[in-house]
This record gives sequence, structure tokens and C-alpha cells, in this order.
Amino acid sequence: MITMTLPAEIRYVRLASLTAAKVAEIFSASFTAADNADGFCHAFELSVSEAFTNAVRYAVSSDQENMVTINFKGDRNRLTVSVSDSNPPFDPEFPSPDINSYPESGFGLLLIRRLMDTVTYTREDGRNLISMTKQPDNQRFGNL
Amino acid sequence: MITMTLPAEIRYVRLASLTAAKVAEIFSASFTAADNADGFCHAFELSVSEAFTNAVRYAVSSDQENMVTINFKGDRNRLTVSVSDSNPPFDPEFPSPDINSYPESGFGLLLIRRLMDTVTYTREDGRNLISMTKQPDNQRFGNL
Amino acid sequence: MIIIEKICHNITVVALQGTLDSCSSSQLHYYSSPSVTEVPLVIDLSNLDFLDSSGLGALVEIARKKREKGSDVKLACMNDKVRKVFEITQAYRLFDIYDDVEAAAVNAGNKKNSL
Amino acid sequence: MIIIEKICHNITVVALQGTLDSCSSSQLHYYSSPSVTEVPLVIDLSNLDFLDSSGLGALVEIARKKREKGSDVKLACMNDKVRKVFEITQAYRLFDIYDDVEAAAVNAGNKKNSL
Ligand SMILES: Nc1ncnc2c1ncn2[C@@H]1O[C@H](COP(=O)(O)OP(=O)(O)O)[C@@H](O)[C@H]1O
Ligand SMILES: Nc1ncnc2c1ncn2[C@@H]1O[C@H](COP(=O)(O)OP(=O)(O)O)[C@@H](O)[C@H]1O
Repeated sequence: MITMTLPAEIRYVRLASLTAAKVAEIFSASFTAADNADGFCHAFELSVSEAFTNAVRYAVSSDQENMVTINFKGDRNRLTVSVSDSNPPFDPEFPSPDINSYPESGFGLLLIRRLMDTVTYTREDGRNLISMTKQPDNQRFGNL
Repeated sequence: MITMTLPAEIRYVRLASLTAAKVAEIFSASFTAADNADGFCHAFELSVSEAFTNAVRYAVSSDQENMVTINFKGDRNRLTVSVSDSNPPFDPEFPSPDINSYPESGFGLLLIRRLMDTVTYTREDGRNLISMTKQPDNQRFGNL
Repeated sequence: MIIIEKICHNITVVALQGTLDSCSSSQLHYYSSPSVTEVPLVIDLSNLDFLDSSGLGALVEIARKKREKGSDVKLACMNDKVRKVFEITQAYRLFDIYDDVEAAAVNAGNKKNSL
Repeated sequence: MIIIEKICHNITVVALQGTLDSCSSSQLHYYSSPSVTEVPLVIDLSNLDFLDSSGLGALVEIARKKREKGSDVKLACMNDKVRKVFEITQAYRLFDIYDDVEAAAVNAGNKKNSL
């Protein structure tokens, strides 16, 4: 179990996404069957970039510094990353907009849902927790 | 304040050192006077590589998984990283060996002392804590 | 992200290097500002290592503003990671995408190809 | 770390790519094993991004074992980050260090230069 806690500031987004890519790389190195390691790592890199961005973008200013927690857990053949923040609750099934209307946002959760095998959302102790799981050898949407 | 907690396993050493380099890069980006950003980032990358390696190498096996905590704190014009582990106490002034004897180890703490401006060691609650501080514009030993 | 501007076939080519995400996407705002919306543009993605949906949003904004003025932006040389974002969001429909900068520049003065 | 072997002027040149630290240093053990200690070697560091003291230890071990057998290892093309480790530890004293692989290979058969 690897845990990282960061202030909800946008300048840390690349630190978060690079960390996710590196953890996924280390995890997938233990699977000889992982013939799609690049896609697996990219799925984590991109999903964490989206989730961390949202955690920062929808933060409500408070007296205390808002902190975002990123948690990685390898479970046999699956890697799970969860991102938690103290923002208001949100709908993880948020529908993405029609691309033909030239939308400048609204694709973060869609990307996460498409890149990961399983995405769960829970609200606990006043915090959002989005939890994202993927198997290295699952090529469904992860292949590059 | 950024915190990362990792299992004491050597496969995570590069994750630790890359994280340190990236945090130092983000921190030094806020200093226009930082004319030696590369040296500053390398000092953190290398010092954390050494400290994390030691935390893993000198771990005593226990029932519980050994965890290493890495903590970053920016304080105005200085960045501090601390690495803590549950190993037996050690002497942070450990003298480095004579290079002419072809030593294969013993240079980790020397590198840390030379790369950083300030290094402190404390023992608390059964844990070692090595705390390393550097200013971006201090070129004493940090320049590349 | 590092932005390098060059000229190819009289067209401004903007080469993006590094990461285009929610932290760096504002660096592209200039290219959707009123003073340059009428000018055709090529964006060279060959050295872009990483793109997320915020970065994509900045590219979509440039396309929309240019098309409103009868101009266009063409994209060149996306790697597999970048292409993935265009596929999942279907943003590939909004852009003319070329395999090399040369071809993109030659076609930069044209309106977007209809599907 | 990726290790690529090539031959230059009949000398084995080992090019290291990426990171040589406590996780990857064991990948160099082969080059200090008895079967190859008598063979001169050049290590090309031009694509080595990062070295720490554990990685340095593996290089020192190769040098010691080779010299015990009258052979040597030469280093080529270290970047500033790698050089820093050699400076602080004074390990530069133990090695002949060249700016290019060619020069290192030409001198690989010679014993270490005395200071
Ligand atoms: N961490 C979060 N905290 C609060 N609200 C969120 C969070 N993540 C997503 N949301 C909500 O879900 C919506 C959809 O998110 P997303 O698909 O990433 O698109 P975008 O953020 O670009 O609008 C957001 O507009 C926001 O209202
Ligand atoms: N985190 C640690 N836990 C326990 N002992 C340590 C730790 N760090 C350093 N030491 C002790 O200090 C000595 C010197 O460390 P160092 O200079 O890094 O050299 P090396 O680890 O290569 O021997 C080690 O040999 C070890 O005995």
C-alpha cells in the first residue's frame, strides 16, 4: 500500500500523474503476462491526472488547507488507485457532452470509466473517494 | 506539505527519488533567483535515493510490514525532505571510507551531507528521522 | 510544457513539448485569443508526452474560435497516448489530423475536411 | 536500467541506459564475475540519467576485480549528475574517465593511468 497526500493545488497534478504511472510500471513489472504494460501505465497516469484535477478544481475554499489523498493497492493481479478529497459530493456517472458542440470540459470521468476496469464512488466522513481498478492483462480499453 | 508512505522494498527506490526530484522542480519553479534548479533537484533526487535505500537495507524484519515515510515541506525559501523508518538507531555522522581501498559502500550519508545545506537526525517513537534542507539558490555544493 | 514556434510553408507551427494537462493548458490561451483567431495554425504534437482532458479542452477551444472566423487549426504527429484521448472523447472528429507537420502545413489554409 | 553491449575496436562496450541505483545495481554483477574479470571493458554512461552510491559501488567492484587480474574498466561520457557522485566520493581517482567511447576503447587494454 502506497499513500501520497498532497495539497489541492493544480501545480501538483503532474507529480500525481507521474507517481501513478511509476507505481503502475513497478506493479506491472511483476507480471510476465503483461503484454500491454504501456497501456496499463497510461491508464493510471491519465485517470489520476483527471481525478486529481477534479479534486483541485471543485475544491471549496476553507480555513484549513484542502488535502488530496492518493492511495495505491496491489491485490494479486489488480492495481487499485483511489483519490479522495473534501469537496461536495458529485455524480460519478456524469454524462459526457456531445463532442460536436465543441465542449471544453466534461470528459474527465468518461476517460476514467473507459480506461479502468472498475470505478466505484463512495462518500465517507465528508469526503469523496473515487476508486479505480485495472488488471495489467486486461486489454479491453487499455491498449495503446 | 506533501507526504508519501511506501513499503520498505527496494523496488520503490526510484519512485521515491523521482518524486523528490519532481517536488524540488515544482518548488524551485517559484524562485526566479534559482539559477541552479538542476543542481537543486538533483540534490533531492540523490539524497532521497540514499536515504530510502538505507531505510530498506537496514530494515529489521518484523511481523508488520515496514513502512518508510517521506515528507516534503517548503518553508519560504527552503525545501525540507525527511525520511523516517522503524530501523535501529544509527550514527548520522558515520565517516565515509577511504576511496583508495575500493569500498563498495559507505558513501550514502556523505553524499547527503555534501548535497544538502542542513541535515538533522532524530530518534522518536522508535523511528529514525533524517531531515534534509536546502535553499534553491545556495550553490555551495549543489551546482552541477 | 515548452512551446516552440516555427514557420513551415508560411504557416505558424507550434510544437508542444512535455505535458499538456490542467496545470499547463492555460499556456495555450494565447492561440485562441482574438488577435490570432483568423490565422491558420499547425500544432506539432510529436514531443508531447502526455495529454489529459483539460489539455484537450484548450485544443478544442482553439478549433472553435478559429472556425468561427473561417480559419482552422491542424494537428500533426500524435503519439499513441495522445491519440487515446482523442479516440475515447471522439475529439478526432473535430480535427484534421496529419502524420507529419509538412502535410499539415500545406493544408493549413483549408477549412476542416467534412467527414 | 537497460544494458546494451556493443563492440568497439575489439573491446566490449557496455552502454547503460536509465537508472543505476540500489534497485538496478545487481544487474552489473555479471561484469565483476570471475569469467569476465580478465577482459577489458568500457562502460558508456552517456544515457545513464541517474547514479547513486549503490550504483557507484557496483562500478567500484568491477574496477577492483579487473585490476586484481591485471585488466581494467574505463568509463566514458558521464553527464553532470553522474560526475557529481564521482566528485563527492572522490571515486574519479579510481577510474580512467573519457569524454568519448572511442578514446576509452582505444585505451581499454592499458592499465589504469597512475596519477
Ligand atoms: N472531485 C470532485 N469534486 C467535486 N465535484 C466533482 C469532482 N469530480 C467531478 N466532479 C463533478 O463532476 C463533473 C464531471 O467531471 P468531469 O467528467 O471530470 O468533467 P469536468 O471536470 O471537465 O467538468 C464536474 O463538472 C463536477 O461537477
Ligand atoms: N536508515 C537507516 N537505518 C539503519 N541504519 C542506517 C540507516 N542509514 C544509515 N545507517 C547506518 O549508517 C551506515 C552508513 O550509511 P551510508 O553512509 O549510507 O553507507 P552504506 O549504507 O553504504 O553503508 C550504514 O552502514 C548503516 O549502519
